[in-house]
Amino acid sequence: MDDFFLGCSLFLGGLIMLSLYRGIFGPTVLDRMIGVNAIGTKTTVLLIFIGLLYHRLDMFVDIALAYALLNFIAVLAAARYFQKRKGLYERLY
Amino acid sequence: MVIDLIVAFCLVVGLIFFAGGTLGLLRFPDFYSRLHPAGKLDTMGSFLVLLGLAIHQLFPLTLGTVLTGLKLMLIVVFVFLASPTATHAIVDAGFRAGLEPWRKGDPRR
Amino acid sequence: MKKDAAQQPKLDLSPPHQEGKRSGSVYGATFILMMGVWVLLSGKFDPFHLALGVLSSALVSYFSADLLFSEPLTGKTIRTAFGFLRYLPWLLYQILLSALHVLYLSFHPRMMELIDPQVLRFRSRLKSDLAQVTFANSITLTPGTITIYVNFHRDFSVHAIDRFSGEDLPGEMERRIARAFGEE
Amino acid sequence: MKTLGLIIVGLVGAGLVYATIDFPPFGDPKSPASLHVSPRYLEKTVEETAVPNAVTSVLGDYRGFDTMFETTVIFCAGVACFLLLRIPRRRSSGPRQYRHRLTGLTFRIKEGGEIFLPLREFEPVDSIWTPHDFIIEKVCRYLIPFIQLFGLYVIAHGHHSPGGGFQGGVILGASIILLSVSHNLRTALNRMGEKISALFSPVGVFIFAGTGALCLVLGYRFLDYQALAALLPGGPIMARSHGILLVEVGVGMAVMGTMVWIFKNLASRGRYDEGL
Repeated sequence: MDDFFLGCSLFLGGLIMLSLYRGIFGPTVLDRMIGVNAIGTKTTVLLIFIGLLYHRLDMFVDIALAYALLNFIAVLAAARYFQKRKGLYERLY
Repeated sequence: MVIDLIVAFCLVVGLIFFAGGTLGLLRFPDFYSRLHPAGKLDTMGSFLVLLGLAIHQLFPLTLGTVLTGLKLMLIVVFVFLASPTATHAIVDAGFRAGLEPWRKGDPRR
Repeated sequence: MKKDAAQQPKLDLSPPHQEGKRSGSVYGATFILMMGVWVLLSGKFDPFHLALGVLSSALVSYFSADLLFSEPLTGKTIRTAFGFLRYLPWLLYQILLSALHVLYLSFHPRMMELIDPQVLRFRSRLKSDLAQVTFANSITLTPGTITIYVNFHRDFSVHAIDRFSGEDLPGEMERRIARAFGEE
Repeated sequence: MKTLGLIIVGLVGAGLVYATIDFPPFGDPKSPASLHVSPRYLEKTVEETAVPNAVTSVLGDYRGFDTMFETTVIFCAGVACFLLLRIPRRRSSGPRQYRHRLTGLTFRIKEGGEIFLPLREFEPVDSIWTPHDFIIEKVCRYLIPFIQLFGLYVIAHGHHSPGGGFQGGVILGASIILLSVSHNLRTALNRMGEKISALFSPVGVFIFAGTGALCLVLGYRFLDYQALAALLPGGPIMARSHGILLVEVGVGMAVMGTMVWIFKNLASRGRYDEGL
């Protein structure tokens, strides 16, 4: 079963590399933010995989929880930073 | 080994969701449509993968493994609360920055 | 803020940060909830760690109980919690269905011809803030639709990826949330 | 002046790089640290301090001086940020806006102007309009208590799982920053004001140093927690374990206070009136 988990985590790592494309080359800043958020979600799961492979799951669960939390706060703060102008809202209402 | 089959099924389906999310993130034409696969398919994928892992580590059944499984479910609950909020914050920022939504027939951005 | 000063003899001049009415039930409920989460997180049941848990829960409920419950607890709060729990399985099922739809879209070779993004607008009839937040987050959690903005008049703007994803909004989901929050 | 600074920085940097050449290679099993110190810490940790996590016991007990001065460095960073950025409130700092809370009318006060009506009926309004988003606001309200509980858990369980004062303090500080990001700066200031956040960091350092000094008073060396056995139950070994916990609480307080302090100074450009 451990080999299967190793394969899964390698696959997940590959997906993170692919998401990094959007994080680096995304045409706008907000595209980069989507890429970073997607990487954060995948990293949370990857940390659990690492914990299973090292047989220290009880430790890595805490790390994953803290990582998910700080990722959420970082994305929220970064998104708030751009909310200064009115943008398209006049056209909506 | 019915349990192993269930775990493997959960993991494979979850990873397919993750792969779909990443592929959509790369392929979709604009900012708003990229958010659909990236934010939501990842949530579903992490739910399935973490559920599978929680079932896997439940054996041997002791108090410690039950608590670890519940903690994994706590991560899932957190992701289900936080992910739509983060998506909403990003889409709101995009709307305020004045990005036009892509319509059929436009060039991809 | 459509408050007419003449019609309100008693002016509410409490500072804006004290939104929550601090009552004993609020502190008690927060303390019990926090203690439960602590036991789940800690996993150690010796007296020393439990005492630390009591101390931490008391600190948190002193510092931010009014963030969790903004008004005193009544029977309605508990009924709402149970209604919300009944609503969750249906929501999970819906998320799974539409996740499969978006998965199909993102793997489809001619994806660009299938998607047709559009911004939908509708007015919700949900009254309380919490119900509206639940509705907005449920819409965002369902793949294919994202809540862009909810304004003061409860107008929702939703970005949908194609015609199929957005066709049954508000519909069934709003009805179920209204039932869960007792707003039938 | 700028060139002089550049030259000094360059010289110091070159000196540091030159000094690193003398280091043993990374991961060298024959380096002095791996030969003498590390095996002793790894073998004796459990029997000497009753802490299963060797990292915590090294940080809190064996290398207590290091950690104490790290905490002091964090405190100094907070003080430096404060001294550089904080602008003391002057009576007229540009035009201000107030909203009458009962009628909803907004007044604009010119520079140097005064408000003559009872001030508590008015609330200040940000001059840069930040949108009110009640979805983010509501969700964060429900998340913040749980985040704070998790931060306290990380501090309290540094002995058994990864964590300790630094990590838990960061999570606690992040919860206040989340409050400020999701509502506005004024809400966060009402909940944890400038004075409290500025008080937390020196008090944290004081708890750390005070624990050490208490050992000194009880007749042992500085930061030798065995001395606490006279005050706490459980013998000298458990006293070391409890001493580490006390010190971690101090570190957590210092890190939390300093994070919030620096954030508020940066977000409001030192004015403490509006911001992110």
